[in-house]
Amino acid sequence: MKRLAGLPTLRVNSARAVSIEYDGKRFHGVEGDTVATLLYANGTRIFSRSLKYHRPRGLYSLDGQSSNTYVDVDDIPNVCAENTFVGNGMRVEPQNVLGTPEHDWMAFMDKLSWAMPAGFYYTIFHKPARLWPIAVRHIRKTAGLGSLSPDVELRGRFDQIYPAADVCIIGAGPAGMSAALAAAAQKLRVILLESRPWLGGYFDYRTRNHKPGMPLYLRGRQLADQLEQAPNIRIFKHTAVIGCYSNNLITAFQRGSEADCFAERYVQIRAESVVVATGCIERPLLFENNDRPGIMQIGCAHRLARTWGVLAGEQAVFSIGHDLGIEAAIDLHDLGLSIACVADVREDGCDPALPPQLEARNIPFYPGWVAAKAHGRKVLKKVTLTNLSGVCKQQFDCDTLVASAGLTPVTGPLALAGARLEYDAHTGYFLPTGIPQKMHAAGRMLGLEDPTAIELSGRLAGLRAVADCGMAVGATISGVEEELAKLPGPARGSKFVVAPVEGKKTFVCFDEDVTIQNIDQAMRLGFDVTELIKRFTSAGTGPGQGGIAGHNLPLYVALTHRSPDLHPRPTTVRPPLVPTLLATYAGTNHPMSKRTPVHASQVAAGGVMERLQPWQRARRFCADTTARAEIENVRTNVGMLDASTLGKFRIFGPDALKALQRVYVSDMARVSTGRMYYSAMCNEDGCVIDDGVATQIAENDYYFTTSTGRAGETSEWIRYHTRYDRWDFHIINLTDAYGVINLAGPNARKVLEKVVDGAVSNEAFPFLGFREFMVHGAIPVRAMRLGFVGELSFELHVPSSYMQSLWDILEEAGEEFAIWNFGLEAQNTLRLEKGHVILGSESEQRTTLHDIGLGFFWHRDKLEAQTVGAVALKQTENDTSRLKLVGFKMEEPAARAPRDGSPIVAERIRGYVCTARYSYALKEPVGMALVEGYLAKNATRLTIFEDDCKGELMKAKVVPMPFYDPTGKRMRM
Amino acid sequence: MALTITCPICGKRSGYEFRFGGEDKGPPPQAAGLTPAAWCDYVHRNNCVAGVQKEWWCHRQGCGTWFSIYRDTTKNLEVAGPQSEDV
Amino acid sequence: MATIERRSPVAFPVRAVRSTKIGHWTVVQQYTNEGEGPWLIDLSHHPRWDLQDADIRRCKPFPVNVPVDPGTCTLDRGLLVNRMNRTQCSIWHLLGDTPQPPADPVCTETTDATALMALAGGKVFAITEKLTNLDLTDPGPKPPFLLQGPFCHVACQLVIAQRRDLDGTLLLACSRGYGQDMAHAILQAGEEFDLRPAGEDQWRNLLKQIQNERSERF
Amino acid sequence: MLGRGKRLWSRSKRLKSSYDAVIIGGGLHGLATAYFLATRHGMNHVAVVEKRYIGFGGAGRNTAIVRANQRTQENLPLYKEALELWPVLTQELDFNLMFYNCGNLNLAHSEAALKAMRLQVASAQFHGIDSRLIDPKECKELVPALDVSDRLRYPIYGGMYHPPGGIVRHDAVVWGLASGASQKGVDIIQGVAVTGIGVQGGRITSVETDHGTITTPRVLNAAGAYAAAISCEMLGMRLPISVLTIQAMVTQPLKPILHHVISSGTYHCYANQTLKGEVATGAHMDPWPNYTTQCTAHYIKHQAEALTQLLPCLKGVKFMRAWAGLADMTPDMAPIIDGNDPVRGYYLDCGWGYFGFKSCVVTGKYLADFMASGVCPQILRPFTGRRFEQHRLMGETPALVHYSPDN
Repeated sequence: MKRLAGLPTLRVNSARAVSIEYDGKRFHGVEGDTVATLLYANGTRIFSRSLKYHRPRGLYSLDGQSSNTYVDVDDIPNVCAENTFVGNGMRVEPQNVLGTPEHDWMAFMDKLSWAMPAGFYYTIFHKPARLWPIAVRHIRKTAGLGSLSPDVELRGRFDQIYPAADVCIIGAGPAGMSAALAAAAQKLRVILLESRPWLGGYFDYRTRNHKPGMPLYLRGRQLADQLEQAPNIRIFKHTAVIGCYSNNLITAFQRGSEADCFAERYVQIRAESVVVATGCIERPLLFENNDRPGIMQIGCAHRLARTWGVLAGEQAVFSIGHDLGIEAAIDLHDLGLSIACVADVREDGCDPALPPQLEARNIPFYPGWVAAKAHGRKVLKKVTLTNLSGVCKQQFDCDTLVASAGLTPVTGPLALAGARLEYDAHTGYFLPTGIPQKMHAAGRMLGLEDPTAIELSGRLAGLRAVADCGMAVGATISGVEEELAKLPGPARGSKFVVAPVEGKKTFVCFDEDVTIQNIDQAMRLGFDVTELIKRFTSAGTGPGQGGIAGHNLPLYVALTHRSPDLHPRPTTVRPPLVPTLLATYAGTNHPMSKRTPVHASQVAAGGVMERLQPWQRARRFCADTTARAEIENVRTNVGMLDASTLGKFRIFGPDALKALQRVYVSDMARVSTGRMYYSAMCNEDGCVIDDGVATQIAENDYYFTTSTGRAGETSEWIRYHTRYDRWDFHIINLTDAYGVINLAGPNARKVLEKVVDGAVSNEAFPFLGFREFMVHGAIPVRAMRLGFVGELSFELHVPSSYMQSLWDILEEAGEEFAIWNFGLEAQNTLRLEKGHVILGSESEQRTTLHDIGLGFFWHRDKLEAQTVGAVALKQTENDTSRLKLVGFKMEEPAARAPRDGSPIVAERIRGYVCTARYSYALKEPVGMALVEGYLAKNATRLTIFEDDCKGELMKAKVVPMPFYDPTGKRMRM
Repeated sequence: MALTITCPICGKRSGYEFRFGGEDKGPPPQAAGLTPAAWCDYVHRNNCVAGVQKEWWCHRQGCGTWFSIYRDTTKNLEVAGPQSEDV
Repeated sequence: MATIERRSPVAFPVRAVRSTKIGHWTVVQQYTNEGEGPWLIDLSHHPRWDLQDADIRRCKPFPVNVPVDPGTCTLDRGLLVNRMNRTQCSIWHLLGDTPQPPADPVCTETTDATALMALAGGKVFAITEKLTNLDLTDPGPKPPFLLQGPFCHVACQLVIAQRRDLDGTLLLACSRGYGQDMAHAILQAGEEFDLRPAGEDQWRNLLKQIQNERSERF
Repeated sequence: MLGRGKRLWSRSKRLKSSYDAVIIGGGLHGLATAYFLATRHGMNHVAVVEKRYIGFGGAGRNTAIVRANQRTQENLPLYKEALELWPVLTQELDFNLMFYNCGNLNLAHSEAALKAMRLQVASAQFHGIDSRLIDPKECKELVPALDVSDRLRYPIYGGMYHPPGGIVRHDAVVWGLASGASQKGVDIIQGVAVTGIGVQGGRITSVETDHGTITTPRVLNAAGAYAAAISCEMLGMRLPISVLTIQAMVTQPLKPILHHVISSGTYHCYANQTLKGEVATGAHMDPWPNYTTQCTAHYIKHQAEALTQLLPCLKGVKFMRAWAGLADMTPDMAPIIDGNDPVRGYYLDCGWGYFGFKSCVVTGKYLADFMASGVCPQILRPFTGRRFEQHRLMGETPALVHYSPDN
């Protein structure tokens, strides 16, 4: 097809050719083509088949308001051909067809539409019951548009940006551009978002005069130039607004050009004030077969010619309801399109200057006429026009029907932000009311049509946004308001018209193949709320969302009701306003995890790492998943564990002790210098949430530890539970400041004494002692003698930057004993043998301190401390029906250990196994379980129901804990 | 919806920087003689106000301060209150 | 024999040209191909403290003043003091020497609690806007000022030390454990602006600039 | 044929002056209870009073997932029966509820999560419910789009596969139950708001509405997210509930790619493909109470981050629509079902959080028993609201509770 050349409005570069592969054939176009314009220029009329009836569908709006032109591009389905620029080498395929869009074997579905009334799927396939599981498989296959391969990878880089702004303007048409210039003049930070790749909006393609000698497109470019020169305006072109939230949070995404280093990027802006100048889209005309390829909206036909240099067809009929239609007819005629006639649904009210221009070109003009039926099996052949009463009819041959009922404002951003939409009889628009504070609407969306008034309304909104930012522009605002009042206000819109139709295929929603007959059916069944009709018929729930159905559905429903108290109510607008790739939302999605100071050496030592909340930790270092060698090394020799993730805190100040008394169940007044003190924290339900050790560093100055999971929340927790007290204390989270090495095993002392400057004998540094040492005279170490794994062990807290050196020094010192790493799995078994609990493992949400047998830590006498959880601990202390923690061994020592999490049953579930492992030290399995109180007595049999056990229960018996070294002499040696 | 919360230290920020700390129910009742029902009432039960309520928030991703604000739960917007406190 | 070394949580994937020893730290003075900026500089070896007191303005562990309002900072003799809230400051020593740690118990040494990095040069704030929704270019507060909030999802202290449009110097402190991933995320975000790791030499120059700028202003 | 059919439910907004029972809330639980009162107990002098329109709340906003792999034995039998009821009810109502029995796959991303699943799986098996642990390879076989490599931030350690679960068309359940109840004489009154509840001598006497007073000896508060506020305002009964906003979204329709419901606690994400081909996915909640049903920019982004980690091919798919509903959360993630305590004739069915859909018909069935007889059926007894003061949290969530009941 020949391209129109030399038009000043063109946005393509005819000098540079591009090509794509479509359906296996190569097609050529020019730089600046979208997939849709390139294919259209090459003669493609049927782009796809519809979802339900497989009706042929073609180019309709050029703005992606329906799935009509959805194609598969480079294995990515559901790509809208209308707003996807051609890249060289693109491979485009049609989708949702069995065959080709031209010859689709599923086309017979269109003949079956009588069998598919609204909601038909609720009434069939369920009788007999066995039919449904078979039917469902076929339904799934026929549903859906494009298909996606499970291993397809989307190419390109996806990024995000959070630019800061004072004023954010949505839409760079004449109103938006004027608003931006007004705000920028006050030195504010302005952001302008425009969905098209260029500025200008609906000025951009029109040659009608703005002022004598100044066509609209030139005026648009003039404004654009001013904007590009303003230093404090950031312009985001090709950027679709997708969300608009309270407190002026705007989200959008920008498509990258070849010069950008992103394919698409997510844009999120929090602005002080927002101007919405999104203009209008056209509302579809309702008539029989209004979806036939060859039928398109005014802007589609006009922009196709003016922006891309493609004439829509050879012979066109216009059935329009707005002056833009007449203007387009005149312009397209002059560009070479033969026009059979122009029908205008309005009987009067068009610009009187326009009909004479039609007459001058011998184009018949039919005011008060409208398209009633489109003919042609696949593509348009002719059109029946009728007057509004349906009495007179006339047919016209054509290959193009420009059909448009009028305009409807793009109110999505305002509605998402909380504005209500009210029907306005004058404009025929759903106009926003109750617009949130610091948000303004401007331009054509208010019904303005005079170009000067549109620009001025933009300027006014821009100034109001300036005022929102606290600048005194009141006088200027009044001046502009007066000026605007003198210009023409909102124009009268065309009536809502449904052409007199005898047939059944008048589509309210293209994506879901919903006809006005379906709406009638739904209403007869009792669905009388537009929102419910939408759900029942699925009108407006397809890829274009409310774009096609949004205006006509509520008006049709109101019209059918003919009830005077019923206002047309549009359905709820939902984000995203434009379908948005998950890749774009996800952006770079940086993985952020925490590493301990010896992370690299743990990995180098063969550590199998796993995520533990934000941290990465080593689970084990040997291939054997039970970590036997690591366990035995600790029991018989000496091992080192990286325990740096433990929470570590300093708390000091006059009221520090009071704060500790509030959150710890024990009497923290007993915490002294040189010794470690173990205690636990409960929540208000008396359930254990944390345990750790504390020591006193100086007067009113304490150092304490928490479990890894609680490190991030402990400061908050203490402050929360003292929030009404106004106590004077200070907390510092030192979790990351110190690395922790647990040096454990009978040879631990022999290793440590080689490197520290102080005495580490049992007498000088006894169990539960706290000492500060220097290693090699340089590394300060806080050492604690604790016994979590049940052997002689030292927990060494060392400034994180020294941690790797200390680790290396200990490894070197331990070389003679073959010192070795151990990981979390080994630690888990070691502590299990000692009957030491890990919270979250031996406890659940509802487990109290009493339940895990640690009730004795609770000091009930410190009433004045108002310890968190004390009330609940008192109320539950004698409750024998609760789950209790017990130790168990298998009745047959040769049996294997039950798997963690297995329930304990006796008629019903009575508890579950928390942790169970084979104990290499005891040569039999041991475990801990939470069981109902009556099972907690020593020697009671526990029957364990493992998953997939096929009725074979495992038998265990309750035994006292600890299993290993019950007197604790090994950790005290 | 995009909640903002005004931290007394850091100013207006995205709501996601904060932790919600519950309806403001005042200091806990004295433990002595507290019935299970009265205890439960303080700890678990809420007014679930559809309207303005006073509540605690912590600027956990920022300065760490606990403070109270008033918020309209039907609009999810912070509103001006008689006074707010911080600790 | 194992040597005694202090290590930063941040390691850059480039070769060092020149390094010096400061205490037990090995500080890279210069990396290969540092470019013209923007730069990412690891300052984790610079000593830092936390200062907390109910009456914080009376505290003088160093001969510098505590800034009055939360969110404000003072930079005096290489010590940057950041007022965090009513009772707390962070203190960052930005010169190349090792000062005597204060004996005052209201101070806690926190050098190893955080990773500290400087992001400096052209288009710095074009990089940061890819990683945080905090408004670092708010024309209201005058540098240096402190913002506490999420940066790449992680709670950070951000000090805007100097700023001219999108250019400037930003200091960023996050939990030490996040240091490596944070550096990686920043370098990745800065790729399109030719962000490169730089050494302590570059930092010295920048600090001089910042201090000069401030003395001009006062 | 439906296309020419009669109204599914009565049009009337006119209230009678008295009813045997008034149900507040035209959601799933209210409609189901009304249906069973009428069909199983012959109590058809019942009004369902709905402020907006039926299915406005959680009933129309959930992502339609059904399953019976709860954690505790108090919940398991209830959800098991619920699953079995879908096909039965489809026949009984003569309305296709479109139960798509695709099975649910819940992913574990740590040893701890696997252990938690073991308890769930074994408990389910003990109750005769099909559920089993599978390894990453088997996960991949079920869901070829799944990334089971260690590139994942939280690699997949295994999964809990629960074949009897799936999805049900949620709107169909609303309309089917409304139609079924209406046919039996239940009045479904839309657009009428309850403004008060009358109590005399410790007994329910009436319900006040903005369209007049109804005398009744029985009231069921099944107002979903508004149940707690109604209870507090109209009867002074505070409940251990926090009302949070929960969001969901769908992608554009695709040919079948996900053949199971998949979910991941670690990624706060679940996804399934509807019969229309959309991938429906849900998120985490905004962790503060509010009654708005607005979406947030924060969570749609979060959801995309999570989904594209688990199912990388979905990067090339577009989100088309997001929406939000309200979840009435209790501290132990289990509902509150109560009656005659402390007010005779006052029944409460709330606190379902995000489990209200799965359970609606079975709860309605037993609640109807309860309301007709005045005696609480054994199966509902554990759900008493008194359990919180008795320190008997249900244990439906293994996680430790936070300091504020709202987290």
